[in-house]
Amino acid sequence: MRLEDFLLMRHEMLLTLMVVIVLIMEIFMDDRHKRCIRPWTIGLFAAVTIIGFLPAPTGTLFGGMFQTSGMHLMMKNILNIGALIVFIQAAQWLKLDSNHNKISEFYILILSTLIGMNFMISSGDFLMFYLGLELASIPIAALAAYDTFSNKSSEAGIKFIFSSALSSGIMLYGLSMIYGTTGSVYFDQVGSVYTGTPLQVLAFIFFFAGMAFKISMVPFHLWTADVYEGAPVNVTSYLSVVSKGAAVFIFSIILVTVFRVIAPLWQNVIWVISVLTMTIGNLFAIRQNNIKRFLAFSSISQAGFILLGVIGGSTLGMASVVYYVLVYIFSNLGAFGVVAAISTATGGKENISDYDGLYKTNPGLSWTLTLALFSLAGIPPVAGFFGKFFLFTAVAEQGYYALLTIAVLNTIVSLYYYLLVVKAMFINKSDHPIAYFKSDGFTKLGLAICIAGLVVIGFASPIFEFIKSLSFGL
Amino acid sequence: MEINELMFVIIGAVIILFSIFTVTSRRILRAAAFLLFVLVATAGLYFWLEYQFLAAVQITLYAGGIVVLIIFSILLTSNVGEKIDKVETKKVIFSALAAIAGAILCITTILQQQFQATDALAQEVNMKVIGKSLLNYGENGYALPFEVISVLLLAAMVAAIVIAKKSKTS
Amino acid sequence: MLHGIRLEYFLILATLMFFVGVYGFLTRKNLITMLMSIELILNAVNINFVAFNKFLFPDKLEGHFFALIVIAVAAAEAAVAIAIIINIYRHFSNINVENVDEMKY
Amino acid sequence: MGDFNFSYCVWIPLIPLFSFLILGLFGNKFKEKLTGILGTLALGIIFALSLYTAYEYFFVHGLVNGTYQKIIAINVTWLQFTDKLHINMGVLLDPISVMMLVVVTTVSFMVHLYSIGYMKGERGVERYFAFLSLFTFSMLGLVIATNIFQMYIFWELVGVSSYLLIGFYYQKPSAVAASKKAFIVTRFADLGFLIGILILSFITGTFDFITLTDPAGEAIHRGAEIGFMGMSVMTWAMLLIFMGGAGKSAMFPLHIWLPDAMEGPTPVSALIHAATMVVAGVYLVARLFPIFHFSAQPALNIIAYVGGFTSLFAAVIACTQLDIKRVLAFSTLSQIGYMMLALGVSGYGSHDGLGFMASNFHLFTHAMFKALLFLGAGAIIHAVHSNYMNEMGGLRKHLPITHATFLIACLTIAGLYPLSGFFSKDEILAAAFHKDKLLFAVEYCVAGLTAFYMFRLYFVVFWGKDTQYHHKPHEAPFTMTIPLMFLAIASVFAGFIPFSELVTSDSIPFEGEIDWMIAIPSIAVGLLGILIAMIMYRKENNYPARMAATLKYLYRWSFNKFYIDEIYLFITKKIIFRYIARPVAWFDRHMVDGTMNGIAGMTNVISFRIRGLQSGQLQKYGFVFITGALALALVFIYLWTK
Amino acid sequence: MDYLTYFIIVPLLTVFGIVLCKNDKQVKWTAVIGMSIQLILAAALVFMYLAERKAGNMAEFLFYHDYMWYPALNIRYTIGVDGISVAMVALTSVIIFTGIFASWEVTNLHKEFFISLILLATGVFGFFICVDLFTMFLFYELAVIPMYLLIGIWGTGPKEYSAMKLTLMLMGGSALLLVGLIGLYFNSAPGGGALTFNLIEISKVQIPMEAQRFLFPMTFVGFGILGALFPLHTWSPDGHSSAPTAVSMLHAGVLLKLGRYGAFRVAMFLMPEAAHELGWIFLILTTISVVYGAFGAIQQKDLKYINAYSSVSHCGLVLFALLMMNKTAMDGAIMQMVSHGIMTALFFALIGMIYGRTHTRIIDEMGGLMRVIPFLGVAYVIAGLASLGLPGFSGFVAEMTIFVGSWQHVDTFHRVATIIACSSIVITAVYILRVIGILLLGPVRFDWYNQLTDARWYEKLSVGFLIVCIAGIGIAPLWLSNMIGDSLVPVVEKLNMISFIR
Repeated sequence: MRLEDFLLMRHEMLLTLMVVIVLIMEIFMDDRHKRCIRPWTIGLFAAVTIIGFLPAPTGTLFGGMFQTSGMHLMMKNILNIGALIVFIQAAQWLKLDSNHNKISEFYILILSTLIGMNFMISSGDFLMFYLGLELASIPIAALAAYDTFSNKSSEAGIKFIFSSALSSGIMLYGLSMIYGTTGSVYFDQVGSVYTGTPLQVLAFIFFFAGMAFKISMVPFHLWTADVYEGAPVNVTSYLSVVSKGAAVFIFSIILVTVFRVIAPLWQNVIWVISVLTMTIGNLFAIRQNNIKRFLAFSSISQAGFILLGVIGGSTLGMASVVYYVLVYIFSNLGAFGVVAAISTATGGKENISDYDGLYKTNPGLSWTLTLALFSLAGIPPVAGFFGKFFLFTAVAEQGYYALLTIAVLNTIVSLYYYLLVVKAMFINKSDHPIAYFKSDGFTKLGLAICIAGLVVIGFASPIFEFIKSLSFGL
Repeated sequence: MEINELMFVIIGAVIILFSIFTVTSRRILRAAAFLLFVLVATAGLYFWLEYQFLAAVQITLYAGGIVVLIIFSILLTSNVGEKIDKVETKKVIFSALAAIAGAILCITTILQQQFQATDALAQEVNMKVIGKSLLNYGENGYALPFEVISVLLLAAMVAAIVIAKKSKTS
Repeated sequence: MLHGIRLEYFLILATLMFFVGVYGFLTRKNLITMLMSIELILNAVNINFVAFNKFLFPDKLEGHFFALIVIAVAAAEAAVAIAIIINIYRHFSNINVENVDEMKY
Repeated sequence: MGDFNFSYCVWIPLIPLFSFLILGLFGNKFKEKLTGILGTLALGIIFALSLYTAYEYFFVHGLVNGTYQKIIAINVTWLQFTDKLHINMGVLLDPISVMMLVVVTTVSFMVHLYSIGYMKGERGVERYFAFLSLFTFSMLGLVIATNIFQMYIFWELVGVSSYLLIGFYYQKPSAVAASKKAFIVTRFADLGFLIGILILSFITGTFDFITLTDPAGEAIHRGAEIGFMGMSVMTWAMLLIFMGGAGKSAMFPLHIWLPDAMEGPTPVSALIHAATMVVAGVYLVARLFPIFHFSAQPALNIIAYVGGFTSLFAAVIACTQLDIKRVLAFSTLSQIGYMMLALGVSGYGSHDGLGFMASNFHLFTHAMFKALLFLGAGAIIHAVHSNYMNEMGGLRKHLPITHATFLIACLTIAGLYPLSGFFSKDEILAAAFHKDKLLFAVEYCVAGLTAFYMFRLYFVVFWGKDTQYHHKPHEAPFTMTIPLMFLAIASVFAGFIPFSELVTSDSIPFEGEIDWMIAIPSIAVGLLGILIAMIMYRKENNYPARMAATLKYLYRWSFNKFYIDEIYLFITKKIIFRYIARPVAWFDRHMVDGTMNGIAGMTNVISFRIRGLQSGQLQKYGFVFITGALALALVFIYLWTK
Repeated sequence: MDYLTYFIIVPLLTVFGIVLCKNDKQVKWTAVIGMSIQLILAAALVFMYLAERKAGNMAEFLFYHDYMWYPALNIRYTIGVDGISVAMVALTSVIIFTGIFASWEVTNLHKEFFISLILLATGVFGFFICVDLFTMFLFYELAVIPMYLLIGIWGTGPKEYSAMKLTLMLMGGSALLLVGLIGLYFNSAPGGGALTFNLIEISKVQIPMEAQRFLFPMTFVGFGILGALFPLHTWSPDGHSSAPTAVSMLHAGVLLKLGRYGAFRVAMFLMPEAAHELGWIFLILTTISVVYGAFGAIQQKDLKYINAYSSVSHCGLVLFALLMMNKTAMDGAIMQMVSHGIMTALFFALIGMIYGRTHTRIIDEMGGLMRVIPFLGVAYVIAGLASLGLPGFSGFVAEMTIFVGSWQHVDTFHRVATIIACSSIVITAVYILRVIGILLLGPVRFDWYNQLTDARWYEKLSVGFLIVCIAGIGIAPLWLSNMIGDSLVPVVEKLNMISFIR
């Protein structure tokens, strides 16, 4: 193993380096200057993100434990972008007095989960996968409980860590059976001997349940709403896009590489789960008043839509999944960015009814949120439309027209509740609308990036083309 | 019945019994103690399988580390003598049903499986092999997980501290 | 050395332990006891890994190391969980899981 | 047709159209007098043009080889449906259309002239003249139509101008209701017309009148063999087309709009509801007569009976009405019934086609004397400010010219020799006599009744009691009396026009003659009617009351127009509105929309019901998690196996 | 830059201009200028199109341009127009142009109003010029969404409910449509080869019958909802009645047509076999629509409801005629689209103006308006007469073409349907005259009506322009009929080829 080989692990190395840098800053800076950590970290991380896009060699390391390809790099870059936006959006929140002594911890925790996700995506065996997965989950529990003054926040933390532990327990049980029936934990070796005996199916289902937990598929989704609601907004946004995105990536990779043989089985499983996820997510979202909880259920139903791309397992499907996650990052972060800005500015107003008449006082934020929600609903000309369209194309490609029909009908329900928020902002009248406030530069920058992304990604076909060219499939 | 088999039966029985005690005992400290027994018995099982290193880790980390942590936190958060409230019957029944059904499902499925053992020679497991494996970055080397888990532990540490530390302002 | 003890016995043992853990997770009211149940679950999985490794694939040490890692992760997880439990205790003055339901529906 | 170019005829309808546009768009900027003069001037021009055309056609260029040619003066494609079917806009000149041109322009010109005086001081005179011009345009377009679709187009336009004119006093609710009724009833009839056109055009593959009505052509014979419910398809088509004609011509049972239409200004009634538009139905049947004759004989019989019944029915009602315009309206119905009957009993070619000729003849004479009657009635109303006979009496002293012309008209309609009505009616009776004795008998009765009710009117209004008026009635201005006199002259002398040498079913002239065997009794019957009327109404007495008492039920039914209006009202208000429209509206709100709202509501309910799933209890989440995973495993290991 | 793209660029630039505007006046005039340019472009397009055709260019689509967009899925930005789309584009530009004037008096949030309105128009224009199903769909959805805000913010009455209902039902339609379009895409190359969204390409292949049986209802109903197909029309009365004037105009005038156009262009053109096989179901539904809408209108009291139901009826006639599947009927259908578009826009404009004066739309609460606001009164009568199919106005031409065309079917089923549909002309007369009678005629209802002012210049402009259009088509229909008819030839040929085989 030569030194250059470490270039393959560029993302992970850089992130680790950043963790170290932030740790050093934390240790050696005196309290009064700690707020400077924010711009520095954001700047550094922006640099890391940009470096991530530079061309890089691909290959495997550590005897196949670590593998990287153009697609892996793309996924990691997408996650980096998401995390970068989260960082930018969180800057204002971190400035609050209640967070003044835990600024760098926020960055360290997020960066370490990001490392975990990167390793998870790049993993070539179940051991690394498991390790990455845990690295990506455990700190998030702490992040969810970050707001130590809030009951809800600690409740979110405990719910997350326990659900996560249970799910990883079940998944491990499945993994052990996979190991026992195939004699290996390496993806390629497992894939080559996997036949689909009952025990292997059981193992797969248990593994699936673990992943389903991360992606919050019904019926493994119940933690989602509570955690999203309780956690600080910026953590929720991170959780809902980056964490979920990473899980989706590795999930689709494993499905088409390891479980290639039992594709008909998992396609059926996903069929059922996807329908459940979309429908239940939507049904719950209709009734929510807390906007974070609302977005949580919306993200559950979005997960159902993402599964539409996974189910085909085709090149197109995988490309559309990756593309959709990219779009989803911008849409969801746009929405959460506005929620975060308002929550931070008003000291925690997070109910949809608080948004009544928002357009009169804060038109900019209202438009941003509207665009983001339209993107989630799949309305042109924002990127979400393209994302959904490709997902639907992918599912139709495999001939799942019934599923497609259910999915499109679900989009109507989802449109309904997205419009409820739009209605609150534009149409409802309120005696005490949220007063006009000025956001700081970071928040504006974060939202601007999201809007730009939403508008550009859909029309700029090269993005999708590039992803498609990297894509993999059954 | 050979002594080995007897050992297995005993260890197995201990594990199952004390597991059940762990999850049913109404005194929380006792439950912790029962858990300790289970973990130690598991270590015994590893010894029995001649994985001494693992057994040692099990005892030090699990029994020594986690259980101690748990006991500390029990002491922090509960009255030692306090009994936990009884669980509603409905919950017990449903949970038990789920667990039993799950166990039956898994066991029947396991028993259907024809496990294929490898023909390759068994590898001796000693400290040297383990050490080499941990530092090996080729196939069947575990250098990478070894490194990553350090990040994990660091992160967990930071996480635990950030949550548990008393805020200066409060 | 394995004599009459078959792999299946280990697996059944682990499965039983696993579901005992699950049962505990579902019924125990105290958060810490729930955590213990999770440890049981993880332990059961470890037994699986180790037994497979020993019985079926003794030429490599994948199961062995997997178990090792799981133990480490379990420790980390327990640490964070306990930190949060303590935090919960600060807020709710008890650690009964049934009280932790401020957010629902 | 010679080398004469008739294409200037296109200006005959176009001039009134321009007049309409000018008056309609800018009329409110003109002085009131100017608008009337402008409208009348336009009509004067086309009146002259029409007369010129009639002269050129009938006496110079029309007759070639003993047959009147059908001349297409101009023809442009207006709308293409299929390769074969296209609507053209054009001018067709043949005997009946030229005759109609003369009728329409004459009456219209007179009415315009008359209106200058009649409408003086009314609000919206410019609108009035605009509408009159519009009507004239439409009617002329209808008359000169080269194809059935063009006819239909102008048919509709005529209907709408009638609507506008009836509703001229739009602030009067009764006028609004009447106009609406007129439009809807005729529209309903036009539905039949339209479907008839569809069938006809589909069978024959053409709209063109010349192709359609050529007895030697193949179009006319197509569809005769295809049967539908006992009659040939062609018969059905023609019946439906006749339905349109019946609507416009107010044949029973579609007549109910005409009496109400008297709500419009009186000159309008004279123009539209007496002389021109209402005979459009007759004209339509006459226009398609060869088809009726050769391919749809049953339809022709029906026409005859409808016409006969209507004439009797209307005459009976006319005997009891009090509103003078309504009397005239029912009289119109009765006379048009005559014309229809004549067509119905007519054969084809020379003497067989006597009915055809008679019908057109009567159309012509009727236009003159009925217009005269209406205008006279207008003059009376103008003087008295009332429509009701019982508020009038002894007017002969106050309105000498009106009285004289009115008397002439009455005598004409009663069919006394040598007035024009005699000639045309006599031909009709003769035609009926040869074809159907029953109808002949009916027409004799009608002739008597006609004389009776007309003279009832005459005597009550001009003789009768000496009524005291608020304002002393005085004779109308000369713009009104000139038309009266002109039309009176026309009524007197029109009978001497040798119609059989001009307008015939096969366009070949023949020698007409008067069958005195039929004519003399008819004059006698007429005289009898006059006599009875004179006895009863010349002086105030109690005969009418006794008469009414004797014919108790007949009188009451007749007075109430046989309750036809009430039946219609019942059908529309009770059945269509209550049992169709309202349920439809209800169904739409509650069933169709209810389903949509129900789906939405259902979603919300389900959403509410399943909220328990998200209980906030960590262990319940765990339970769902475990059972979910187990259920999936169970299903996909053991239940789903493929 | 090709000519057709200007139809998208001009509105977008207008929107951009409006964003930069400082006050209401600037906003309005920017909108006017933008839409005037659009109108001129459309007029020029008509002439250019006719000139091209005259010059013998017989290509199915003229001004055809094709740009690759997403090579991976063979999604293209393909634009082109035939006579039908030219007619639709012209219609749209007329209505949006007059719509701007009709909304001269919008009271709050001018900027947003005009932005949404013009965005809506952009969607419609885009839809009509696109040949690629994907971009078509994109524009279609783009046209639907601003509607929510337009009705929700500037509407009247139960606007939130109506807006939501309308949006959801229309998006429901577009959801089904999406399934249909994607299905078409995957069946666009049954013999192998590149899949495509291009209409023309797809029309050249025969889509397998099993696929058609599924996809035809999907696309047809999908578009049908937007076209207010019974029983999925209920968004329309509520939506129209709540919408602000210009939106009602645009919606009834253009968006309904969008659905019909799509049903024709996509569903029937691409899947003729299924159209033949399943047409009867929809024929029954549309026949019901025609009569049902008319009957529904009789009982309504709200002017906009009357007009909405009347739209259901008239637009039902469009689909009805399309399903007759012969050239004449289809020709009539397209003309009916144009005609009804202008007519109903006129209606809604007038209703808006009357409402602006009397502050009620319930006919029973008004009366005698002809006397006090004669211009609007006369215009309303003209609109009414046009609507009931008076010759000289466009409605007559269209309806007659439809009826003549429909009658060309020999079998009893089609004939009976035609007769039933014909009967709507009577019912239409009933409700139109009823409204005119109650609303305009009769004595002046209230004294304060005498203070009402008649139409202002912008209202006159808007109304007058529409009336000229209606009358123009009504008096000289041949050029329009020919323009449409030529473009129908390939469609009809495709449809008839099938029936010949059968």
